[in-house]
Amino acid sequence: MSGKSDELLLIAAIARLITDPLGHPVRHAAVGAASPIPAAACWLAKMQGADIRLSLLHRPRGNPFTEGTRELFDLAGQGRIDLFFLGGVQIDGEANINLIGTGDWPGTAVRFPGSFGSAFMYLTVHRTILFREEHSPRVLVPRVDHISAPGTSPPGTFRRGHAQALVTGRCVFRFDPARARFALATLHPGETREGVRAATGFDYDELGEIAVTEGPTEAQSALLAGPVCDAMIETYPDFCRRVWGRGMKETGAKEQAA
Amino acid sequence: MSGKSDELLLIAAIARLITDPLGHPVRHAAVGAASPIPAAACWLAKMQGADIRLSLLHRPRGNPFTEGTRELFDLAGQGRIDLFFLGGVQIDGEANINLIGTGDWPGTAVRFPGSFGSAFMYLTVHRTILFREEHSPRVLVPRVDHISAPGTSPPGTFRRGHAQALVTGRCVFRFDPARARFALATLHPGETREGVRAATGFDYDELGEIAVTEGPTEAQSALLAGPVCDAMIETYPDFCRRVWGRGMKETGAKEQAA
Amino acid sequence: MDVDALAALVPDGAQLALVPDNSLSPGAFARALVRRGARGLRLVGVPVSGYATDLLIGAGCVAEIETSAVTLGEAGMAPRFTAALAAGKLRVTDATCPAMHTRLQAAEKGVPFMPLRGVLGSDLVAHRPDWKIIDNPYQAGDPILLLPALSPEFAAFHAAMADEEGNVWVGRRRELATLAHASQRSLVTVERTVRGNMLEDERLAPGVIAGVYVSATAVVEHGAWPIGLLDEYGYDADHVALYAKLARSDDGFAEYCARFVNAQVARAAE
Amino acid sequence: MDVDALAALVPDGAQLALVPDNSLSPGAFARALVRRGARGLRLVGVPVSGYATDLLIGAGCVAEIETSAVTLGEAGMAPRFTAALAAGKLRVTDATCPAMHTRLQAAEKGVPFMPLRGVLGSDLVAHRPDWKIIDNPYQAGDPILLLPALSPEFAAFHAAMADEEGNVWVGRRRELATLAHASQRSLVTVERTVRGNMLEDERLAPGVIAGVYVSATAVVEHGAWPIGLLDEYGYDADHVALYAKLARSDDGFAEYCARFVNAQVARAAE
Repeated sequence: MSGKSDELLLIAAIARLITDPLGHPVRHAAVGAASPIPAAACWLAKMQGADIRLSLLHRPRGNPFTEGTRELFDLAGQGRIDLFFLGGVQIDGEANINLIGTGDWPGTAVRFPGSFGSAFMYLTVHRTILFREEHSPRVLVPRVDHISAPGTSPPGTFRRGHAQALVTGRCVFRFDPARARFALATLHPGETREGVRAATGFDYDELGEIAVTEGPTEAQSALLAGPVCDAMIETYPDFCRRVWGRGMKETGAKEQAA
Repeated sequence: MSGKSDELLLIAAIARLITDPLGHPVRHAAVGAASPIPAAACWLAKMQGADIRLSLLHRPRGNPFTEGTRELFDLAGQGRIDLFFLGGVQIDGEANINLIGTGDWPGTAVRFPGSFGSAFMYLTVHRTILFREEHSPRVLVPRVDHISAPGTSPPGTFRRGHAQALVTGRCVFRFDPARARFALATLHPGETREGVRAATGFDYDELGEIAVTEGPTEAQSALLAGPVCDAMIETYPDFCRRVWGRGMKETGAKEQAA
Repeated sequence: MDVDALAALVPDGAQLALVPDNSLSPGAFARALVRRGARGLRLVGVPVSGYATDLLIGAGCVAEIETSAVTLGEAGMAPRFTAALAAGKLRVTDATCPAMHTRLQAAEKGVPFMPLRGVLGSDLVAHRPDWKIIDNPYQAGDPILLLPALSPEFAAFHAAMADEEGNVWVGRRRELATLAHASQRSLVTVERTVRGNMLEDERLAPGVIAGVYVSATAVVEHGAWPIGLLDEYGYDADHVALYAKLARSDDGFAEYCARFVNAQVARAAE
Repeated sequence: MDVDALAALVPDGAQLALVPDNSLSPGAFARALVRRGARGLRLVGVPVSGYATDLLIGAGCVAEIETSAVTLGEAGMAPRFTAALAAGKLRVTDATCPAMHTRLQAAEKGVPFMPLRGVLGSDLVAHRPDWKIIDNPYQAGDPILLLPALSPEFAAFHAAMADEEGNVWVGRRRELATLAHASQRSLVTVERTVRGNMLEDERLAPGVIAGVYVSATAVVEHGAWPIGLLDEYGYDADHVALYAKLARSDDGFAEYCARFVNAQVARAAE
């Protein structure tokens, strides 16, 4: 799936997970770099009235921290970050994530940037939403080649939270940490149970009827195109232009380059 | 002893210890609150040309730190503080110091303010000069009632430095950490070996001839009354007025009080 | 919210961290706690404390204190602290300054303990069952002190400014950021409020403690007094000397409270 | 001192800590290191690194790196890092961001180790013999990670200002203070110099790193470029995208160096 309607669907699906009243309440959500869809989902939840503090790690100016990412990690260590987003080069059926690479350590087949703060945040934050648009057997694997951050931890290991869900370009999976297992929650429009099963390298549950992932309501669409886009345009100019046709690319103050 | 000539003598004596080429070189000296004599000695050494960075902990404005005393302690932890000054309600012959009080813990007979950072600084700073004007058997005791900070440490215990000397109103003692014992170094003008022995509660060595503590030279006196006083007047207005007859008492910007 | 409302947020028996007299100590807030008649407070000096602590002890607000010292600086000993201890009315747990900082830093990072060099050989260790000595796991035969994290129930200090987002500006006093990060609730008096969001201003941001760490603020002009506030007003040494003199006796302390703490007078003064 | 003289202070084989592309990374300094032909550098990403690191790796300056990631952000993967690793020309020691911060904080405090929550169960632990798991001395049955202190031989970053006392102003980027505190030598390029002592100015002081931690400075206008500098100039996304495109091949990387790194061109650009 690709295109702007898909992105809006993903934003709406994630916003719904954020405001899900069954989980740990989200008072403070942090969003890493290069994550415009999760950021938009957080803004949407906030613009809908949820009392959420948003910390966008890589705002070029006016970011909320005075000690850089150390402050984010300290906040998480204190238990003050309720929600974080993680992706993965590979994600397996036990919600382990791999940001290192494939092949032998440290990624001799394909090397990716590295683990960032995942090994810490996944255990110290109250809720994590896993997000990876590519939904294919090479991403969603039976077992990750390397565990950057574990999906579950043995009893006695300090851990505040787990994956709440995994959102992909095809569906939403819920995660049950007690069973270390995903269950299909909703299928994005046009997707089938069989198609998702075929595209997923790990086993998971399908319990009863599977609903279709709902896109944004009319009110949500208006919020997204208006105040959400306004809030995001400085940090994610390319995204805002592509999805809402708004904004100019920030070029930086230095003109002599290239 | 009391009076301004005595204070100038003590300043000169401490400045001489600071610039003593035999010890760990002093590049960075820190001086705590309410210590105008050690501060003046550091300024004097600096004004005489020693390459010393001075950190005055309690300058009301423009102090050197942005993380308060934590930064001082971290500097010491890093090994970046070469010289510090400590006093003591009691000081014993093994250079243990007591800032807690006398009688049972935590000072049921006479209670003093507390240990401050002494327990840390005495072990992490390269050199400590002990300074206590009162030289009497009640201060210089055979064994302190409580050890705020130990004069020596057993082998294997992390420790960078020890007391270099103990300066009192009557004399200068040098300290030998290997033997955990003081030796009389110089007698202030007018003091005798016997008088000091009688006023000292702990045993110590007297090795050979004991010189008289030298007061400031003419050049030092000029530096003290001029640039040293200029540098100190904001932090220690009372002291500067008393010793050099300079400066007005800082009263604070709030007038409505009292 | 005024300073008395802010002080009302601290229940009897609460643990309250206070700062030294050179680090934006909240004088007006301490007087408001005395006015409200707080009882049983468990104070924490970070790493030491002074005027505010001695005043609270003198007014009978304090059951116990953990600190590296209580001092009035140039004005000398803290007389009500000393008197309460001698009278057996105050439980004191002694520490050393960097240990207090370290305990807060452990809480700031969300770890159960942190190590600290030095201190071994001090009698402090023997009186602190919560301090542990272990063998350095990185070097056998190297004993090192561990200190448990401390997350005070409340912290209070005085800042120069608050903005519309609940951020406060403490300038170079960045150690207060660690205190706010470590504490469960931070109550901050401020000299004034400003418009907007100070974290959006790159010149102000370095001295800001973000609103996420601030539970409540109250505007009190000269709220640090008799303590100083950066370059805005100086430490009022005359007043602290007067306090030190009066507080030597019960009667003198009562006179001090009547003149400087009781509601009417304090209103006029603050 | 100019930036090339500053780069000359880093000997071949030195350990050099670099910062992320959103944290005053020293672009001009990295290009000067390439010009001087540095070899065998042991880089440390605090906690990750980007353009400067990829450039140094591409130019053959780097033997090994410890980092939590190497990334060009929106411009994608770091192509020379990936290529060098695939070619077996670079030794990589993987970490996780808060572990890098923690190792520096341990060095800042002068302790041999610090604990960190989380991380247990990550394969990182198995590949880090210098990371130890112990049983929490404060709670049996609670395993916790210990990390050894790291005191980099050199750190480099770009600040907005230096003053006559050798202090530098990094604004809200206070994490650089920890880096400077922890490092043995800090080399700082600055946009400009100012008169006086910034630590005497209560408005500037909170964003200052004191000269005691700064070994040397050099003035380079636009010294962060293509990285941004607070509110003074933005991150040059177009240029980093151009770098990412050219650096996909050896020839393209050589072209990039010829256009943007070699002495003459660099002079004009900087």
